[in-house]
Amino acid sequence: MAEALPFEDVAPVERAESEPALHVDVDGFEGPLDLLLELARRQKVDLHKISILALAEQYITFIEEARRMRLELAADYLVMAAWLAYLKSRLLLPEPPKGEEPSAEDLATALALRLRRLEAIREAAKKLGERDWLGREVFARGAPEPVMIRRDAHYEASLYDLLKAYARQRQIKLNAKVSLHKRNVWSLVDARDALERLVGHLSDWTTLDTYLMQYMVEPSMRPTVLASALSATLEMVREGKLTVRQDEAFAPVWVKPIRDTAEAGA
Amino acid sequence: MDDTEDTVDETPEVSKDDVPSVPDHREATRIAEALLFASAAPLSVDDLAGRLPEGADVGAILEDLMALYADRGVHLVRVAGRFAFRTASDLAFVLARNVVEQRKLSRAAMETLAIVAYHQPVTRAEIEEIRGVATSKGTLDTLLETGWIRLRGRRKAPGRPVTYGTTPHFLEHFGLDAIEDLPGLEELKGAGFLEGRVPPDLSVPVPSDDQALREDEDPLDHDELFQPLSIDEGGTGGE
Amino acid sequence: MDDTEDTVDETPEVSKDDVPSVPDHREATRIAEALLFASAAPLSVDDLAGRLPEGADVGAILEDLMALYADRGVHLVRVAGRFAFRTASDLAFVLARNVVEQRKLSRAAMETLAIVAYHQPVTRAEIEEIRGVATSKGTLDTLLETGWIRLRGRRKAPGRPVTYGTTPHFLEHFGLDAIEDLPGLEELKGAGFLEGRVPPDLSVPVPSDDQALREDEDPLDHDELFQPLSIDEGGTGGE
Repeated sequence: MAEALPFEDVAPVERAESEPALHVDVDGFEGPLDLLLELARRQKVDLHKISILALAEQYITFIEEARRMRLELAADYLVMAAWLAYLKSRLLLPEPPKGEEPSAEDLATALALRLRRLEAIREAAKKLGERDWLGREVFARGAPEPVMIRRDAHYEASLYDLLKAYARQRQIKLNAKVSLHKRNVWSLVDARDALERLVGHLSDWTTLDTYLMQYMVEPSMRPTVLASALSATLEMVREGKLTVRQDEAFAPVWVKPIRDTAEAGA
Repeated sequence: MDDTEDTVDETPEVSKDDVPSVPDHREATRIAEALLFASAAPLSVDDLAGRLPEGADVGAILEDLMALYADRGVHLVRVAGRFAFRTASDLAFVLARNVVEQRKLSRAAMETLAIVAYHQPVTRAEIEEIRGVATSKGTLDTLLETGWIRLRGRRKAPGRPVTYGTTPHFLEHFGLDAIEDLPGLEELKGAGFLEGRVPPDLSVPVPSDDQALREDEDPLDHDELFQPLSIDEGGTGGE
Repeated sequence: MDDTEDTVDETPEVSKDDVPSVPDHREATRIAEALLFASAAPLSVDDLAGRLPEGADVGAILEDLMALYADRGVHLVRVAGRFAFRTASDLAFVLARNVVEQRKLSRAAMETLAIVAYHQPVTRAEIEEIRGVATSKGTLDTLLETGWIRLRGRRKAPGRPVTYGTTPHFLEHFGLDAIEDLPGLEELKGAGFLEGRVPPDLSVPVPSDDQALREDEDPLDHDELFQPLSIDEGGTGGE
């Protein structure tokens, strides 16, 4: 599209006063058809009675003027100019006998129709634009009250989820216990050594507990000492080195070494 | 229910039975009024029927409400085949003052919108043919963005160009009940300006914003439906 | 609006004075109606006075409009000293729709629920001790919302912390006949929920969801029973 014209500032008054004076400025037009429509309006006649010949001449003059002023013109303006020049020559020359091509009159009529159609849709656009627009002349409720969605939350959870969650908690505790407490352990090896030392001195029944007292000074050692000692004792019984006796549940455990094979069977 | 009531006046013996339904009509009218007032968007008869008490005569209720509000500051109007409360248009002079800034459509956009409205379904090439100038992509994008026009489908023609049409939102915005209510439509039709685009055998020389595609339209491709703004028809290029 | 006029006509001595202003009053009422309808926020008397024709009696106009809409689906109401149209409160139901939403409990909520179930009656501090992490108020609120846990009472201990327990609804949801049916640690291990050895001192207290308070529980204060969600135990602070 063309730039603003250099003489635009020079003669603004003239332009306003004498409308027909052709103002060469393509900027204001929406393409060649729009320009043609504007030129046709300047003929101040009904579009039905428009002289296409005169219009073509005016258009060509306009374009020539614009080119003389070295305005950059979009190609479609030039294409239209060339086509109008062709139409003009056809209209001026005597019409050849009916051929394949449409006659010059038909072409002119088609152009006039196109102009009228553009004019008509312009008129429609204007009417549309003049209607009451929502938000411009006419208004909807400014504070619409939305449909309140009452959300009844329905929670989903299965017993499996519940148990898993609980187990997860407890498992953490479980693992934590193992790592936190360093347990004092009287190992089976310790127990075996201690028992063998004991058996070496023994000749008759004696309570295991009495002997083990020395290893249970620390109260926390009591369960592990008793457990390991009992295991070691049973191990030695199995090996035939010891015999064990307990009179009733929770009563003291008595041990006695076996010196010969005859007693071992008893 | 109220149908019955109206006819009822002529047949008194039935009307006794219907007496209890009178407050129902009143109540249904109140509910319809509340629903229409509460909604910014127009409501269809079906919308209303679904929310009103069983058997309510939606048509009669709407007529009552329209009459009730006829000379008030707020009117019940039909737009896009639906119903909505709108401020009376003669009060625009007071209300327009609080319009912050109405986006103005350029002349090109307004013309393009008119062409889409009156000639729909219409392709970009057809719009350009009527205006005699290339249509910039921005113009169509602007119109798509307003929500007033939409991509309808693709013309069954070489190049399968996209066809454009208007939306219910367009009707709502311009206060039209149906596309046939476009101003000056008869004149355009009478002058034959709406013909001659589509092949004569298919031509229906009236605009149609019907959701259904015409015989000469194909549906859009799947992804076009979800990204309408990003579509490039590979068209004629900008101005 | 016509109602208003009628009332005016009944008082002739005033009506004479008002005769020239009657059409103005009508028009001003229409304008006020439209302004109130179109406004996004409630309007004050001053707001309206600034937009209505000079000399309009805003107070009278508002009274007229209020009376006009009094038994309609929409009311003109005063909110915070301003005026706005609102759906009649008795029709609130037409604007409401119930939606059932499926939600999943967060892991934290699920764990908290499990601890409440197994260790009830349990205080928030105890839950936190077992979980080894602070419990957010939101988690307990969510659980209260599910209807699966409830506030039982207050522990007879310094600070009188609230005790939580499960509800019959909890049993119902999880398909338990009684709270004692919750599997113990050995059973959990058997079912593969727990791995490794379960030390004997890691036991589960026998949960009780008995309605009756335990000896170490006090009843809740009267108002807590009705606003369980708003209770703040003044607890350990959220996560």
